Amino acid sequence: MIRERHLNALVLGALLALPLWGFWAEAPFMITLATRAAILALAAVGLNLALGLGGLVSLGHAAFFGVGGYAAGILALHAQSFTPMMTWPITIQGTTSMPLIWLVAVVASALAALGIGALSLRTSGVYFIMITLAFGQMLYYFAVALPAYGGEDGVSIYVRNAFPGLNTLRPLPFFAICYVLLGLALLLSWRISVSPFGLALSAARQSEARVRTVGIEPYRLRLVAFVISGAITGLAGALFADLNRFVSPAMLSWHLSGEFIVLVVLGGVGRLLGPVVGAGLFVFLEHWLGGVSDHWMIFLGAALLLVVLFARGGLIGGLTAGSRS
Amino acid sequence: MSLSLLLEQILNGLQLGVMLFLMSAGLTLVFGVMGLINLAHGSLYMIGAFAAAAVAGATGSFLLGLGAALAAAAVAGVLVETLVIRRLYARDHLDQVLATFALILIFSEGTRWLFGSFPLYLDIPAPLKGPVTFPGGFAYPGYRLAIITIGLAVALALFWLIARTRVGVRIRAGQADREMVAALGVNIARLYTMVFALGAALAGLAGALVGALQSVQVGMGEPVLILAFVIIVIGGIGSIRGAFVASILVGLTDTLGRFLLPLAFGMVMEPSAANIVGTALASMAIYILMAAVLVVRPTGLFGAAT
Amino acid sequence: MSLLSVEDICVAYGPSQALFGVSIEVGPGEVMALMGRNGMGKTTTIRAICRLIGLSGGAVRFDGRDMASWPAHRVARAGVGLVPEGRRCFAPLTVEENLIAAARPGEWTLPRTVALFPRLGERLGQRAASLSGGEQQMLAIARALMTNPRLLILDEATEGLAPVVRQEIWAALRRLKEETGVAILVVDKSLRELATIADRAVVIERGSTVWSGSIRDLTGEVSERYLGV
Amino acid sequence: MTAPVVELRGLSRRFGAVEAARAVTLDLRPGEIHALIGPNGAGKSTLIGLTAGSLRPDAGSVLLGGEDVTRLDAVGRARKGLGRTFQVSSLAMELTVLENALLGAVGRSGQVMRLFRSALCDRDLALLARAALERVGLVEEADRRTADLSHGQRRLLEVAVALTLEPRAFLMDEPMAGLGAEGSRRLTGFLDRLREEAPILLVEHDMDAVFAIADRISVLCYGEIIATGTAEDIRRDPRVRIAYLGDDAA
Amino acid sequence: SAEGLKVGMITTLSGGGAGLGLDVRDGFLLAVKQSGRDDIEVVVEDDQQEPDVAVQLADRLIQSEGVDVLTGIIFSNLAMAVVPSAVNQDVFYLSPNAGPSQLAGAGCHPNYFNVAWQNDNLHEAAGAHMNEAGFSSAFILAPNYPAGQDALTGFKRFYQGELAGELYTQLGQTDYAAEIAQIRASAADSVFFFLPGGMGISFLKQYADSGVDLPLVGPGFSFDQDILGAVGEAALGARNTSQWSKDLDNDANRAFVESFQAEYGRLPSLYASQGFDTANLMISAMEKADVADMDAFREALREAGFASTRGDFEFGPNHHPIQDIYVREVVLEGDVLTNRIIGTALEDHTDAYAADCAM
Ligand SMILES: Nc1ncnc2c1ncn2[C@@H]1O[C@H](COP(=O)(O)OP(=O)(O)OP(=O)(O)O)[C@@H](O)[C@H]1O
Ligand SMILES: Nc1ncnc2c1ncn2[C@@H]1O[C@H](COP(=O)(O)OP(=O)(O)OP(=O)(O)O)[C@@H](O)[C@H]1O
Ligand SMILES: [Mg+2]
Ligand SMILES: [Mg+2]
Repeated sequence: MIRERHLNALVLGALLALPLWGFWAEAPFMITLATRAAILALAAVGLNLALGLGGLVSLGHAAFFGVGGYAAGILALHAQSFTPMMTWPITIQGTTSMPLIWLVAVVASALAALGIGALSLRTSGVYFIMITLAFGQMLYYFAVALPAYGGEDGVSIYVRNAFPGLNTLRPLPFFAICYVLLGLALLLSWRISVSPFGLALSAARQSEARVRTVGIEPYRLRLVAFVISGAITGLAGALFADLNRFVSPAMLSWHLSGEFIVLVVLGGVGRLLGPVVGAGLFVFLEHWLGGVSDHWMIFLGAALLLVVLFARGGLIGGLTAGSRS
Repeated sequence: MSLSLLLEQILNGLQLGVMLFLMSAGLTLVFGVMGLINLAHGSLYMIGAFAAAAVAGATGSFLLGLGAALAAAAVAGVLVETLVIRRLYARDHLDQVLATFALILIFSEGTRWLFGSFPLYLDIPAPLKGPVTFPGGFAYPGYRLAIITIGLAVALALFWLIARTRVGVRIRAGQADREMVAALGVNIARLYTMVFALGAALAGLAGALVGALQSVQVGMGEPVLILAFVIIVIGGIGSIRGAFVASILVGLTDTLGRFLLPLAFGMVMEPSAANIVGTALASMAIYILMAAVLVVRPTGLFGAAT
Repeated sequence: MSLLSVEDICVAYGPSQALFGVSIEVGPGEVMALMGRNGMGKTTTIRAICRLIGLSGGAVRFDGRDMASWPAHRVARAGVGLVPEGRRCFAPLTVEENLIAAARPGEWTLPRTVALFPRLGERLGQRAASLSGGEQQMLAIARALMTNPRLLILDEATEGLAPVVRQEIWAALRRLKEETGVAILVVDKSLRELATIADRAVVIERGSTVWSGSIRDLTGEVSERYLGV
Repeated sequence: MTAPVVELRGLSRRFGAVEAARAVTLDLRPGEIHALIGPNGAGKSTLIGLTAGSLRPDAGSVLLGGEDVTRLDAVGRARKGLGRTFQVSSLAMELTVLENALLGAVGRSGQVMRLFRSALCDRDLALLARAALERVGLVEEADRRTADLSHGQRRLLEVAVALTLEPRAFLMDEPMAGLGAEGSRRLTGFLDRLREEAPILLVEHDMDAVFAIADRISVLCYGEIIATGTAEDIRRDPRVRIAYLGDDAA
Repeated sequence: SAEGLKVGMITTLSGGGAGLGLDVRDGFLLAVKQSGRDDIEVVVEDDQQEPDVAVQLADRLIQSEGVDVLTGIIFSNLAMAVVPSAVNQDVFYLSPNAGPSQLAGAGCHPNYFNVAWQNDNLHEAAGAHMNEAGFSSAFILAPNYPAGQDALTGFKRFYQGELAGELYTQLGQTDYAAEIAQIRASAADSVFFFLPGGMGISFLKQYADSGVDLPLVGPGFSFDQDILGAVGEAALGARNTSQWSKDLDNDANRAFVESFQAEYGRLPSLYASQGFDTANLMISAMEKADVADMDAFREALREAGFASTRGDFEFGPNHHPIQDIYVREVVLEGDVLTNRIIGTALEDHTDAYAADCAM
């Protein structure tokens, strides 16, 4: 059995090695695939903060992913068509600068998480799952019916947004950006998990009354965690928009929310690198099985089923025989 | 808008509500009472519809189709429970979500593999075809009336089973503390398999009945699944009465939202735009309803406070 | 022949072993006290008897039959009634539903059980979750009686009960012993009260049986060494 | 006479038809152990809940150090210095024993919103937590998962978490329940000393312990205080004997 | 590659819309097979009806597989996600089904060819047919999403009568009792609806059972072979507009229908014919030019020198078809439901957006 720390290093190393190999072997699609895995992992790292640490099973995280994505899509659309986003009371122009877009995406999705979280966190357990689903669906249908930005058709960003000093149109630099952001998010989520805040959040998951009696308000803890979580997922959404050069309501669908949960559970709930392992495996299976058979989804289902039934604590749990940290 | 149209729409809303209850009845049992998150419930619904379509198509008898639907869904339920779900009762909800999500993939692709990618044909049985005219000239499709009747019967039977019988007491006790019920001598494993099978059979029944009104195709279970969850949560987990009231509420909200919101916006906007905005809002209506209910009552309308 | 015989059992929770050889014999109609300090393995022994946790060694026999491969419900149906540590009432169910959930026919019927605990009778329609701690404890005992066991196992069944009620319960157990001949395996912290009802006692220390014999022979030395009194 | 630390004035609370507290007035003075006894279902836990703020009274008020805290919830009152243990353990089962204790220290420090400092490496917090475990005799278990503790060990951890809060007053709901004879005796001795730090409102059915250490005893019956006095007074009170003590008074 | 041509087909092969993708694929592969050429390589991928999956696949096919031509997408929203960036990477995109208005107008591109129709076309034809058939009070409905909104706009562009009512339904809606009640209560003399896939099946079944018997008109999608099998006799007699029909009287079509049935054992659908035409267009261009010479190949495509199953076929200035659109009626042939042409709704019809195309 391997120690979780070694496994983590291995996983991060593999995620880095794959695209480098792709670059060397002139298989640019490998890089795209790794980028996709990194972005999905980033979204799931966000979810894992709420879900793993705080026990907040959100089935509406695609909403934040989508808000981030639409932030990127809308800003880029206006910048590329040279139309201002609004002219009154002040004129706001679009932009194609990634850092600026990220900022907007993070702020927008954090605000969305603040609003949704403030209401949803009044409930708990299965009710929480369902109310987050409800908010996600509301945003989904809102986007479908949003004629200004393509409705169901979505928004195309014809050219990937720019990052100072890098050619983002090439796959490798774009991957590097995503990889670094993923690393930063992992660092953040690790620091949070060992902080007093993380301890209290985790305790609140297990015994709410206990946390109250030591003078800590679980609602506030959870709201803060939910907002951070939503913001990270929103950032992933902005990157996803750039990866595909396209955003659409599909980014807000409950399917995707479910998929994020799958990524987290597959890797191991509450494990630092659970989301990365989950996303990596999922993208690999999707890519590889797709070539095996028309009915590849049966095999994907079977693979997922085997992991749940026989690897407790997800893949990381299975590989490290359940011993934490 | 005439009064009689409004009345008919209210009736449509009630009718949709009962139909929704019928569709969520199985899930009420499995999720509401046994406390198991079964995303594959929609697949059982689909299995029912496909079995009914296949058998009714081959034999020409809707009743045989209905029987096949019940049997196929129940068998699938027993398989799913004994092979997968049984290992997950003690785990938390997340593992259940993942496992049953995997089951959706398997069932959907499996069905497509067996039946192909095209929708199947399942028609309303001849005796129930066409509208029934009531005294006073009001006409309503006979098949829908039959569905309402069956839905009400299922509601009563479920309520009786869960609230009034010892089996119901045991099921609920098992949800509260499975190990303890076993330690007191109840064969909870077998009981749960049977309840799960019953839930699956109800899903299959709904699939077959509603399949005659809708498109029998792969993926037909998903919207039903979401709706059923919405309903159970609005009603309060564990409460059959809650699920029933919530079904009616959702049916009315949906129907009247679709009908009235475009009209309402039409008063302040140009009709085409009002239509678009009104319909968009109507599609959010039940989710807004659910969020509102949960914000005010975090455990649903009839749910026990925790 | 003894009704229950626990033969040198070993039990582990994952990697950590909790029992290293516990042996207990309970004859028909006998009252056996299981004693030991906190964390020594009393509850684990009981869980092993009821097949709520697997054995890694030894055997448990009931009526001479090896229960190793039985599921938990079969143990209960063979006549073992459990009052678990921490009550574990079915919280969302009413008191009455708690009582009838697993009831089996026999002399303990609803009226008779309620007569033993009148306070439950007043609260038949109330949800178990909202009962006071002591009321829940009564419910747990009553629930086990309703299964009409031949061997009643009580794990800290008087925890949190008012002294009068505790006395009532001990009195009830004494009557039970005298009138019905049901065997009892009991864990309780009050030596004084155990002594009035138990015939024999087993003391366990760090997962092993260290002493067993008639409760009258439980000398000051033994109880000081193993029980701290 | 010194001013009471905690004062309950006319607290009432009903659940449906059950009146769990009827205009209860009670105080807790510095340095004392005030025991609250009474039959099962008399309303003792309810009273603890009303005092700690996890239940809202229908009428009456709660004063802490002379200040009216009735409008604060459990969190606010804990911050003002009320430490509480539960009748049914409510620990974070997946955390280690030390982490549970740390939680109290974190709550006391008021620094929950610090996101970027490690809790385990914070010396002040860790010292506080370890000291509390030491005092209840659980240091050796510090790194075990709480779920792996036996019932009795968990009861002790409950007390330890309350200690790390360093409260102005303790509310303890049956801390001895589940402890063996030896454990109860040790805890009794410990509480005896603890009262120097902060007074204790003690709900307990273990009469040996109560009679040994309580300065005052109040008897609650059907939501009403039917007697208050010293151990001797209570032992002799015939109403208390019938309602609660039985032959234990002997 | 100097001699061969590599085609990437991204189409929907799983989920609810899989039937359409299968037909396009089978039609396309049939034409490739019949051409007898062994220098065409077709890579088929399943987009799961998810835009982001489709984009990924396009990236892979272009970057790793080095395809020359992309095709296959069924749904407009996926096409909008894939096409703009694909054609900018110097690949041809031949659309066998989706024809969103943006790509016909301002967003047109020299490398993009639509071999099916512009999205509005069949609805426009339905509007024209309603005038001709003498309906003057139509009730119209479609789902509330861009294609649905385009459908009603397209219909109204040609329809000259009054509207008895106009409704948008929800995407994926399965119960239409409320809409049917509104139709019943209105003073309509006919109903035009656009409800693709399962929505249409549900609507038709419920409409037939409701006792409302106003004549139904819809675009061909709502009455095509895949739908009719599931709807049954409820569809009998309904009229629909389509640029193709099984009974179109020309050699290419007769051969196509026969060979498709022989090859796959089922009747071809509209989508199959579109897939078949797309492949034949591509093959006809290959005969005139090498795909490595993009300008020459584009010119060859623009000539559309192939025998279309629809008879005459040519491209307008925006690379969208100029074609006849027929009116069909659902009939029973033996015990199989199918369509029969009863007239022509629009002749040499082009789309409304060509003027916006700056090509
Ligand atoms: N679920 C568990 N996982 C791991 N270890 C456990 C578990 N439950 C109990 N233990 C350990 O097993 C040992 C025996 O525990 P057990 O509960 O049997 O003790 P006990 O004698 O009943 O104590 P108490 O009087 O406190 O109830 C203890 O050291 C305890 O820490
Ligand atoms: N949430 C509630 N809903 C209804 N009744 C309740 C609720 N909580 C408590 N009660 C009732 O109020 C009464 C007082 O309960 P409480 O828990 O305060 O008793 P207690 O004195 O602590 O008893 P014990 O010594 O047995 O723990 C009991 O009869 C109980 O059934
Ligand atoms: Mg124990
Ligand atoms: Mg109490």
